[in-house]
Amino acid sequence: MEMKDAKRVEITIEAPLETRLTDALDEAGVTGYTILPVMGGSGRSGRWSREGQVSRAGGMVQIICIIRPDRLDTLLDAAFGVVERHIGVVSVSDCSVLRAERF
Amino acid sequence: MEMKDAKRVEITIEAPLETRLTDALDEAGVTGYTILPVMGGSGRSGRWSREGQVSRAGGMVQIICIIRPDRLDTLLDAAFGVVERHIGVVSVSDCSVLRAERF
Amino acid sequence: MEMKDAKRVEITIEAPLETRLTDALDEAGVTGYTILPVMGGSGRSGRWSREGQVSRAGGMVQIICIIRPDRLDTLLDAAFGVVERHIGVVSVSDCSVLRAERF
Amino acid sequence: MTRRPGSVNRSYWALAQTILALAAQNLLSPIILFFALGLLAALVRSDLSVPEAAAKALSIYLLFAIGFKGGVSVSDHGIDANLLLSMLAGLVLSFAIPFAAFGLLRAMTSLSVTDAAAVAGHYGSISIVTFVAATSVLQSQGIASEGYMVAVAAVMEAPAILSALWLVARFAKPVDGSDRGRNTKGLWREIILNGSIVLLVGSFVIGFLTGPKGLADIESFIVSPFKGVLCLFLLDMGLVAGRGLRASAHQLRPGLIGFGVLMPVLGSLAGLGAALLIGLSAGGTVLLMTLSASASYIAVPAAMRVALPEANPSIYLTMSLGITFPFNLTLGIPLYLSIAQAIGG
Amino acid sequence: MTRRPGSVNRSYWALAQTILALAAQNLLSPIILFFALGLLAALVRSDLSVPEAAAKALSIYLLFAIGFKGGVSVSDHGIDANLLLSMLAGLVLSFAIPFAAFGLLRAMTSLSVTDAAAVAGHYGSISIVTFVAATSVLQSQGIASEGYMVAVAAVMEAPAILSALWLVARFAKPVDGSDRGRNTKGLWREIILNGSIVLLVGSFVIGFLTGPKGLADIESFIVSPFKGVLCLFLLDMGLVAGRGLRASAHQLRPGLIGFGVLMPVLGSLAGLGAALLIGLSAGGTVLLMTLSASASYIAVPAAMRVALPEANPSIYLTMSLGITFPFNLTLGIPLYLSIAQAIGG
Amino acid sequence: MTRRPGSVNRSYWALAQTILALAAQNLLSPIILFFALGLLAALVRSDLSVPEAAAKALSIYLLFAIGFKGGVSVSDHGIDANLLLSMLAGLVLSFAIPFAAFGLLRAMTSLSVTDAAAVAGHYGSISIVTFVAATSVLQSQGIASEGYMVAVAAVMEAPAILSALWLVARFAKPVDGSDRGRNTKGLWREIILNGSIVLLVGSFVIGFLTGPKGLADIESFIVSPFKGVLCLFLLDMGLVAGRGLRASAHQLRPGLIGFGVLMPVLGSLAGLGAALLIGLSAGGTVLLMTLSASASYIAVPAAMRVALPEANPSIYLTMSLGITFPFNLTLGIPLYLSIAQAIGG
Ligand SMILES: Nc1ncnc2c1ncn2[C@@H]1O[C@H](COP(=O)(O)O)[C@@H](O)[C@H]1O
Ligand SMILES: Nc1ncnc2c1ncn2[C@@H]1O[C@H](COP(=O)(O)O)[C@@H](O)[C@H]1O
Ligand SMILES: Nc1ncnc2c1ncn2[C@@H]1O[C@H](COP(=O)(O)O)[C@@H](O)[C@H]1O
Ligand code: NA
Ligand code: NA
Ligand code: NA
Repeated sequence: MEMKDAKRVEITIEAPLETRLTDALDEAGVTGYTILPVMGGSGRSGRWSREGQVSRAGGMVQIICIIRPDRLDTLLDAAFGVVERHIGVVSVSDCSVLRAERF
Repeated sequence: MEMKDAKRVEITIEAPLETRLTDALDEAGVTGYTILPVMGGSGRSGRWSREGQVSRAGGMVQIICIIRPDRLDTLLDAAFGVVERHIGVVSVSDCSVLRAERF
Repeated sequence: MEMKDAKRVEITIEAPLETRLTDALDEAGVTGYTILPVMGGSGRSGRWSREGQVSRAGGMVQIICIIRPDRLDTLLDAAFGVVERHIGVVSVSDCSVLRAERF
Repeated sequence: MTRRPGSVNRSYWALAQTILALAAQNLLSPIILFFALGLLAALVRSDLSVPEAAAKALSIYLLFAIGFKGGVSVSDHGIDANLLLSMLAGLVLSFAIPFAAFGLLRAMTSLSVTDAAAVAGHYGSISIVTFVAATSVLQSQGIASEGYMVAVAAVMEAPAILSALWLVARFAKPVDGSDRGRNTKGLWREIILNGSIVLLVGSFVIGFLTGPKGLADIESFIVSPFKGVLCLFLLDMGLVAGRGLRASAHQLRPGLIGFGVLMPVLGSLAGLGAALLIGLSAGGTVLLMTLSASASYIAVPAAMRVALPEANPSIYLTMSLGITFPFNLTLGIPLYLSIAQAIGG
Repeated sequence: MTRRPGSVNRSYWALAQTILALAAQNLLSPIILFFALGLLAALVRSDLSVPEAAAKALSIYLLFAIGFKGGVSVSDHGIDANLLLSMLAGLVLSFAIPFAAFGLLRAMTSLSVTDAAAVAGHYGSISIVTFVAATSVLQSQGIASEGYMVAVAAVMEAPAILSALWLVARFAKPVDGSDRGRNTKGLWREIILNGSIVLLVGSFVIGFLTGPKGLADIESFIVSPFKGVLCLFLLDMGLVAGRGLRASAHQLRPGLIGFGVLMPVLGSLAGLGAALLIGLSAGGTVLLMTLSASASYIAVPAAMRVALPEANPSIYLTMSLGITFPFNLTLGIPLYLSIAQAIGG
Repeated sequence: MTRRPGSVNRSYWALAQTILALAAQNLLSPIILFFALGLLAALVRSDLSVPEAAAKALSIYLLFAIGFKGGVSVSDHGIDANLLLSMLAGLVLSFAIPFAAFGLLRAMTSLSVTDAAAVAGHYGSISIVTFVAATSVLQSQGIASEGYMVAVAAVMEAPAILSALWLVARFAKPVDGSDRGRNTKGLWREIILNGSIVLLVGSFVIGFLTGPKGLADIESFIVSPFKGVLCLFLLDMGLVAGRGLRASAHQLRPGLIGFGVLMPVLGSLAGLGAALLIGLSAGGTVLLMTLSASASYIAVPAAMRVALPEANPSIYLTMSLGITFPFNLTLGIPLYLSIAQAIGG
């Protein structure tokens, strides 16, 4: 099975910013990502859980983005513009992908 | 804490194929995996979101599989048979696991 | 973009133990984590799916924790105390994080 | 008695007026207005949305209620000699309509064989919400219909899928040699035991077994709040249709739009023919026309993703949900009702 | 008056006939039929499913409605002198039944001490849906019962867990020395403040405080649609039970199946004894029998996962949900009703 | 006629008595008791919870029902000359109240400019559930009100956000030079097309268009079960408020608590003034007072997270949901009703 190196970026971000982030990614030419629901968590702003929210004001989502290593910086710049002043976490790890021609 | 090297395979696949994929994994002797719901995403076939679906026709799930490195090829072969003609992403990364005797 | 090395710990654990695990993490001084819902899975105790549960007795959640490498052992010790006699999986991988001052 | 041309024109005119009056009345029903609200909200990109679990719960409610009431009505009026005939008609229509649709699509649009076959399959199958909307129009007009039409709806869900696959096997050029073995292992089991069909048929059977006494037990759950729930459901359908339209508007060539409006009318005429052959009541005729006119957006898309992954889902979903569903809901049903009444009268 | 053997036989015969007639009638109620539909759908591997959030919402509705109505009924009829006695009886039954169950399991099956204790704990606790089904049978037979039986149900949820843990501590050999400190920190708080108990008791208290006037306010939400909602809930229970049975069928040795049917009957007799001692009404007797006969599948499994993780969850869930729940629902409740009436008459 | 001081005292006393009697009656309504149950359950850390999807479905139901009924009532009574005036009043109140709130916060608490502005924005906007609770109190007292107050509620949702942003722009010192460009691109579109507003206004318009005939169609869905659904919704609100209080109790300095109780009363007086100017009915006056008194916990927090991320969400959510919401629900509404009646009488 032929595999190719890639980067896996995982961004945990407040739900009200989801569209802003995905729009920023699209603009930067990053059109592949997957959004996972988040049930709860904890951070410097304390613990929270999705079932304890009236609104989704405090809810979060996780956006996973597999990308060619040479495009990583573009992605991070775009993401950082949105995440900067907001709570949230951005982590990057190495991975390899099947069907590399798609990335 | 004793840890052992392993591979983490992350497969994002269309929901109607979930059972086919897990059956294929089972057949290949891969019996450990975790299935995460996916809220939405974007790829070559455009953006989609779970709340914009009547049916789950276009919905996706993410299957995470931690496996011994020497079993990786078996897994990828089994997965590729199902994913091949379908939309979806397969990525692999290195990890290490606690309680290695279970894998 | 300045990044810093970190560890990404992924713990898949039975839902009734979620609070015990997060309490143990808090006690160990690990206050940053994200909880993802799990839809189903398979392991030594068989296949299960969230929609096939009356109670959440058998449901699982996934806890993701990004942490400074030097704090990994503290985290694993705390987690292991809870996970030990229970079903569940703990895996660790390398990653790097933006805004490292937050970790 | 001979009719002069003028009188024919006048009667066409009267028919058109009836249709328009019916359509206007229909368009002002809460059901349609909530669909329109959803559509609009999605088109202006409001973040209004119905949670997936709630939408699924609503559709479980609809299938449960409509199946049960159908079963009770059959147990009440006795099994009609026409029951089997109607189910047979549904089977034939579901098998046959995709062929007409495929021909039309190849003529009117530039879709590939695979995409055309996939779209065609959707039009042979049915939309249960369109069916429900039609029963609700019949009800408000005081027109009775055969209770077993629900069972006919269930019968029509799946056969069209087979026709679509046959069309591909017959007309599509193999992309690469080894690719011919389609991923249809277990597909038939999945389609026939698909949740919607099982719930609809199961509720129908339970309604039949428990009869009016069973209905009395759960009437205030499945009868009185029904229309209100339907409003919420159509709000969600509007949202989904609108989002689909927004995302796929660029694929909507005039040919496709034309097909999405023409095909249901042709389908309804096929249904009309079958209904006349069997001798259904006016209400039953409208329902069979509506079933034939409607296009699937649940069972068939899921089956297509498995069996025909190379077909583009945004084409068939947009056609079925974005064009044909709103057309049937707003203009189609009043049209079919007027035709049935004109013929029946 | 002395009875000749023949007359005894004849009266047994009459009792059997009553039970069968009741069971037949029960089996044709929509509630049971929807359970059967769910079971069947799961067994043939249909993808029919009720979203988790919807199933949870249904159970919130049931607890809310049943608790509130119980409270209103107590406020209506006044606090019975028997209230406290019945709660005490419930407490004792919940503590005691696991011991009988444990003995029986060790005799009839080859389960380990830990697994046997875990299963036993389930049978001391209760299933609120079985309770609801029994009240609905009573209602359709026009038999009154004490409103506070809801409170007794709440009391019986938890004590059995303690018995199960005690059985393990007493009979299980320590696997390894350090392992003895069970993970029970905070467990009691969790069990007693578990969502189901809080909602049931809270709604009961609110129903009691607001009385018939409060009921009038929300009657058309919690009374009239109740049975219909129950049908949907049992459809889901059938699906879950069926999936459980399919996944764990290989573990169902005859001994386990026998236990799953015998134990509820024994439990019901214990409940009968207590009811006779206290002097409950016929309806209350049936409900206490049903509570004693039923097995938990919500509170106890969750507690066992925390406190007895080495016990195999698929055994206790399959026993409770796959065997005993359907047994009680279909044959058990009519049986307990017949017995209560035979004794009471 | 001159009044002696004693008589004034006596009439104050009578007013206080009325308020207390109303409050007591209000406190024993199922709605309030279920809120209290949720609050209590959260405070004792029960795991009782309403699934997110179910909570969202409940709020869709409320907006749908309240909007539709408002629209029907306007279509029934005709468009009042006061409609536009009331909407204008709502607009002005929503813009103005944050300034008063900001001043008060800076005087009473040590919140930063940004936090104070964010909190102030919440008090200019409204809580639809508080509004619903007030209509339900009016109803049980047999007091009529203007149907279009629903539209006024919709108008008051958003303007306060603008005031909050203006306050920050005016009074906050730039943290770092480049930081001034707020993330407000597309924010206005989002706020105005936010799901709650679209659904509320849309349902209002549909209710208006279909009138009493439309209402008759869906009455048994949106009228009779309404109060019961409201109980469940308030149970969930109680749970959420309680969890918020538990998590953020340490931030609740006396000044903040005082503000959370004082501000709604001041707001209600502003609403009273506006209502008297326009000449609203007693019921309409109570509703405008309640709207002015209530604080947002849906639309505004979401907007603040986008536009003022440096403001601490746990402060504004706790104030709005943990202090002001319960205050209005329990004591506020009876107080506003008594005042309106004392002035009106
Ligand atoms: N170290 C971490 N690992 C994983 N998730 C985190 C971490 N820190 C924060 N998060 C997530 O980000 C959210 C906001 O974090 P914070 O801004 O620190 O309050 C938390 O609720 C978590 O869901
Ligand atoms: N680069 C990527 N990173 C993460 N997820 C992706 C990526 N590309 C595609 N996906 C996921 O796979 C789905 C289908 O992708 P595609 O086949 O490219 O349309 C998308 O909707 C995403 O959920
Ligand atoms: N190798 C694996 N990779 C990913 N998830 C796993 C793996 N093994 C077990 N799991 C998850 O952990 C749960 C319990 O596993 P087990 O204790 O082996 O039954 C499963 O249901 C899966 O969700
Ligand atoms: Na059709
Ligand atoms: Na029991
Ligand atoms: Na306000």
